[in-house]
Amino acid sequence: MPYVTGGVTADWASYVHAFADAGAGLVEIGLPFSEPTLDGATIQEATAVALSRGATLRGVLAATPRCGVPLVASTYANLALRPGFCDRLAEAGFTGLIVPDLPLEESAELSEAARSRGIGLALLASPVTPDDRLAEIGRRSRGFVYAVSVMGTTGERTTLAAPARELAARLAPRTELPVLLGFGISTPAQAAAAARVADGVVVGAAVMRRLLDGAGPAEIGAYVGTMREAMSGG
Amino acid sequence: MPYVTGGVTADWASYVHAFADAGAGLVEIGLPFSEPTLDGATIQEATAVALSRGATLRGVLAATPRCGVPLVASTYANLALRPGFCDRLAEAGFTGLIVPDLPLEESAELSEAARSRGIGLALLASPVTPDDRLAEIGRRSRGFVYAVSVMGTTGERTTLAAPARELAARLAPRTELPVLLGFGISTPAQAAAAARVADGVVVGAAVMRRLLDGAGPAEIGAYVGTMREAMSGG
Amino acid sequence: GRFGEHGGRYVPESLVGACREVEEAFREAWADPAFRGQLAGLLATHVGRPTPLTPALRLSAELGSTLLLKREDLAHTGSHKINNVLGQALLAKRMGKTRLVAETGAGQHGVATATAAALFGLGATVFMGERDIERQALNVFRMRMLGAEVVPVRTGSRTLKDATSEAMRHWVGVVDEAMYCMGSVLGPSPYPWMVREFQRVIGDEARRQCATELRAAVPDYVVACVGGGSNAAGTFAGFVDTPARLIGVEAAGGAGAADGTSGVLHGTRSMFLQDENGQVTEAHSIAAGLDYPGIGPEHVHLRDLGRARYVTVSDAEVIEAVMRLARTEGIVAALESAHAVAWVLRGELPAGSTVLITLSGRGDKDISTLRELV
Amino acid sequence: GRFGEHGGRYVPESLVGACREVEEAFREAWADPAFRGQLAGLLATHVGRPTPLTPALRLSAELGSTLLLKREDLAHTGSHKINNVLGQALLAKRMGKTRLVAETGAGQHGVATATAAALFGLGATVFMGERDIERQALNVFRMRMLGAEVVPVRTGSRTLKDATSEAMRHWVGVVDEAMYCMGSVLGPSPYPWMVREFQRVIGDEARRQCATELRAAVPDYVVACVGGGSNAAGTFAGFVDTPARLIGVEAAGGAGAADGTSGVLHGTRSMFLQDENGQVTEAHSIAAGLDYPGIGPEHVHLRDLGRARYVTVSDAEVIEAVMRLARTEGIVAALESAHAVAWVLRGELPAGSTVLITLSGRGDKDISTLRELV
Repeated sequence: MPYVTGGVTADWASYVHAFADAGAGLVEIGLPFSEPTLDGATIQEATAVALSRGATLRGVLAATPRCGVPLVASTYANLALRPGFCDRLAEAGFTGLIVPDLPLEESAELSEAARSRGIGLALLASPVTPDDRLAEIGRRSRGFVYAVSVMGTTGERTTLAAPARELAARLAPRTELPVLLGFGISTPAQAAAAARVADGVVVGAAVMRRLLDGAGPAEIGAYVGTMREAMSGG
Repeated sequence: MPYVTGGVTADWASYVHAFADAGAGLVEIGLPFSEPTLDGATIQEATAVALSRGATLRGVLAATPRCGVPLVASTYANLALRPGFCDRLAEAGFTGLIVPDLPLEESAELSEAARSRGIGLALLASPVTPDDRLAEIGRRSRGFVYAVSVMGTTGERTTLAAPARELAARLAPRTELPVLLGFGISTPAQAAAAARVADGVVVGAAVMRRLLDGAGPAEIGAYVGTMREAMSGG
Repeated sequence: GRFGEHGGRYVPESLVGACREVEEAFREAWADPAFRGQLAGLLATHVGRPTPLTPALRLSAELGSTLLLKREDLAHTGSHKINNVLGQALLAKRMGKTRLVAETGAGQHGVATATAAALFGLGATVFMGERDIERQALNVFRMRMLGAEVVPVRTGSRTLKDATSEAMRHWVGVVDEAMYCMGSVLGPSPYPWMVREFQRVIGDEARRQCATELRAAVPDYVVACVGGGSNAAGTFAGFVDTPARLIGVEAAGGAGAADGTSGVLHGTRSMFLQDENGQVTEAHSIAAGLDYPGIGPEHVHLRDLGRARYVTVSDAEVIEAVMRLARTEGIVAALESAHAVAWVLRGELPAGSTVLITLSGRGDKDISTLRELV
Repeated sequence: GRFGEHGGRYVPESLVGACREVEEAFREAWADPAFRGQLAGLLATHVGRPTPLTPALRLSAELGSTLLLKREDLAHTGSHKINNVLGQALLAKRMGKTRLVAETGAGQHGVATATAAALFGLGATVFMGERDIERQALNVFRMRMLGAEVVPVRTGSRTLKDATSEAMRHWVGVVDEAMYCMGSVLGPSPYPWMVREFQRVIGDEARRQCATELRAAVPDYVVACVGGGSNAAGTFAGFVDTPARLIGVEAAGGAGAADGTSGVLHGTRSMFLQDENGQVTEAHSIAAGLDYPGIGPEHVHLRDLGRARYVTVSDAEVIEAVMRLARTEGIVAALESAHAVAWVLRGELPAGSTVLITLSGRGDKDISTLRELV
């Protein structure tokens, strides 16, 4: 699942199409929030760029393309809990939602509101989540479970850490949903390693780093394609 | 009694001669001390000039001229209470001494030491000194009584204040010594007024102001002469 | 962990366990007389508690009221912040943690954290916005003197809210050895109520002191400034069960209660300054300590219940209040604390009122700011 | 008014009456339980007394001794100066005076004087050397905030000793309405012993606190820094009748006891730094409050009697002491106070010694100095 921050460039929607063309099974679109508490430097920067370009929730949703691939929105609780949020998300064609600062205990209301609009609120699991809680997350999550591979923020890392493999291994038997591994995955080798333990990977910072450095949709589509290939080959 | 700060110029001794020539009955020579706590701006400045020229107690005493007029030294307790001070003063030909920060209670020892070297320690009286204390000062003073005409520091003032006249009037019946009025006397009119109530005046800041402004011995001698004349005429 | 519909624990899954661990440890410690005794001992011997209740005689005479000042400005390190920080540091020690992680704005909480860390031999990592670092270079040096590591934060507005975000990010990576040391009644549960409990020593002492000082035992008004609102929360805790009217005074430019809307930030649901799109906006106050775009969730609850009232005063009123208190009582209050004084000086109180004002800190840190402005 | 052959009242005749008036008023007031009660009340409600006695646990462990810190740094305005100033201001009020006249060096005594004047509704005129005014602009502003008039002194070295001279000159002209408010155990009688009496609250409190803290009730060593020596005089007063060894620590560059010779300055006979011609020389210390070329006459007497010992430490030792105390105990002491700590850190004390150290003030004022040096 490649990620793009909504509104980061004028042609950000083209990246969504490029992801779809490169064979992404899901596309994650970040709805920028001024306080990206859980993001690392790259996505913080992308968020700041988008906001300084005047990105708003309304504007990003209006510009969200339909590309044939399921769209997953990711944002923070402050935006996700605003009245009417799920209505607007559904109108824009999203079917999934990730809210990283909304843990299990705080998620019930939003999960229900989302479900009633046909949107699945995916919950996150972390390496320090105990088994019983993992099971509860596995049960209450919708669409997939987002497995946070490291204790830290989003951002590129050189190898796939052992905790990621362990978490994926603990999660698999405790949920019927696909498990997506995220945080820190940027190389084909990591993607391949991840694909051996999980059902998919989230590639966020690695995409955004390239995008911020000037890579266009085609170039990034090619990168996503390489990652996909590494996973299939794995 | 005109005043000069010892060491204030290379030719400071010439001023002593000029005073004598102008008919001064006594000459006061200031022995510079780094903390002239009771002096106003003019004599502070003169003191600073003298010290910066390297004036020392030893040096000033060595350069003190004999001019036929009795010499009165004035300085602060820190110098006057140093061992051997009165010996050196006597050697230099002084017969009088004023120490403005040495009040009645602290004066006995120095007064005795001075007396044994033929030097009279003159005590000071102030407008706020009560009558009985004035009498004690009048008894214990030697040479003369120095009546401080104002509550304040040395320095020029425009008129002779009422407290000065009152103090002189209270002092006269309480001492057998001459009363010299000091602090703030600078004009012939003031001198004349002072002469009506006291036996003499001290002219310090007014002399030193002129000296610091560049007046030579002759010019200052003339000024002292004018003051003397005003007193005699009064 | 809820105050009505506010509060809660809006943290990433990675921090849920850590917050729970803090909560359990705090519940257990707070019920343990040994822990409370140890903390009370430290507050007495190290901080100088109880802080006095000073009758502001000349100002009272001018206003025709009875003003009592709770003197947190006399606490070690210069404000009430130390009460809470010592509590959290002692808890960290009890939990076997070896480091404290904290955010700081003007540096007061950072200095307090560094102080507590030094006292207990703990490490301290303090996150501080780059702009605040420039403005408060002396506090940065002070923290380093005390052995703390000060980490500049270069994101966002490079001030307190960004430092808080960065500190929370950092905590995720070091939860095993580090305890987050929150500076106000903000953040995920248990912080808002744990911090209030650590600060209630202000209110509890003041309650006892008022009982001997006032005929009615309880003042008519209890007034405290509110940024996040920890000194107010601590003060109010001592009087919430009395008839005293509780007044929280916010900065006109940083008034979470007056101008904020419901939202979620830094782990808690509360009132925050935000634009119509839900983006958090910057607070602006002459008092750096009130320069946070939100307010503690319990304050929102007290307001919703009608138990406390929240008002605002302008920077100009605050400067006037600092100067007037200095001239009449010989006390240079922190600009933050002067907000409480400023509201009382408005003269809206009925004649003869008895008023407790918490002076949360001293104004030494603000002298150069005032010098430029007055 | 004598301490052996030191002390006395070396003032112009114009001030003899004023000094006597102060002495008589003080004797009478000090014997009046109402006055003492009023002062004690103010010290409790306004200053935050008693100040705590803090066991310096980590530093004690490092040194193998028991160090107890008397925390004058927690007193209102940040140092012990306020104890004395409140006493003198209350006395001035009782005498019907309407103004205070004071000298100040770094500004601590000036701020304390301005504070007390504000509290009592008295005017305050504070003389300060022009060089000190430049170096301590914030304290100048603070005094003015508190309503005091600050008069620049442009004579001599334009520092404390010149400010003192100028303040005494000024007093001569305003003795009727003004009381001289002396900042240390210096000046003409009754100041050295009156100031000591106003400061003995430090020693008296510490004595009681040591009695509950130490098995032997009294520490082996009582250590305090000495400039003029008021905090030391106040501390020693509580222990002079015990077996405790009294140690006054001077700045190597401003050591009246170590390097001075007998002389008379600012109304008192004591030990002063002076050259071979009897001209007073300037003191040099990193701690502005120790930058006076003399020492209180009672200290000379205590030394002559063998009851107290006076030692010196270097600026470098002082900086090291400030940093070490900050890192081990979370206390940033004033550079003045750190002299006392520095001497203890030399490690010359027998293992297991019990040591009372008076921390005369807090180091906030010194942070920018330290920042430049460290």
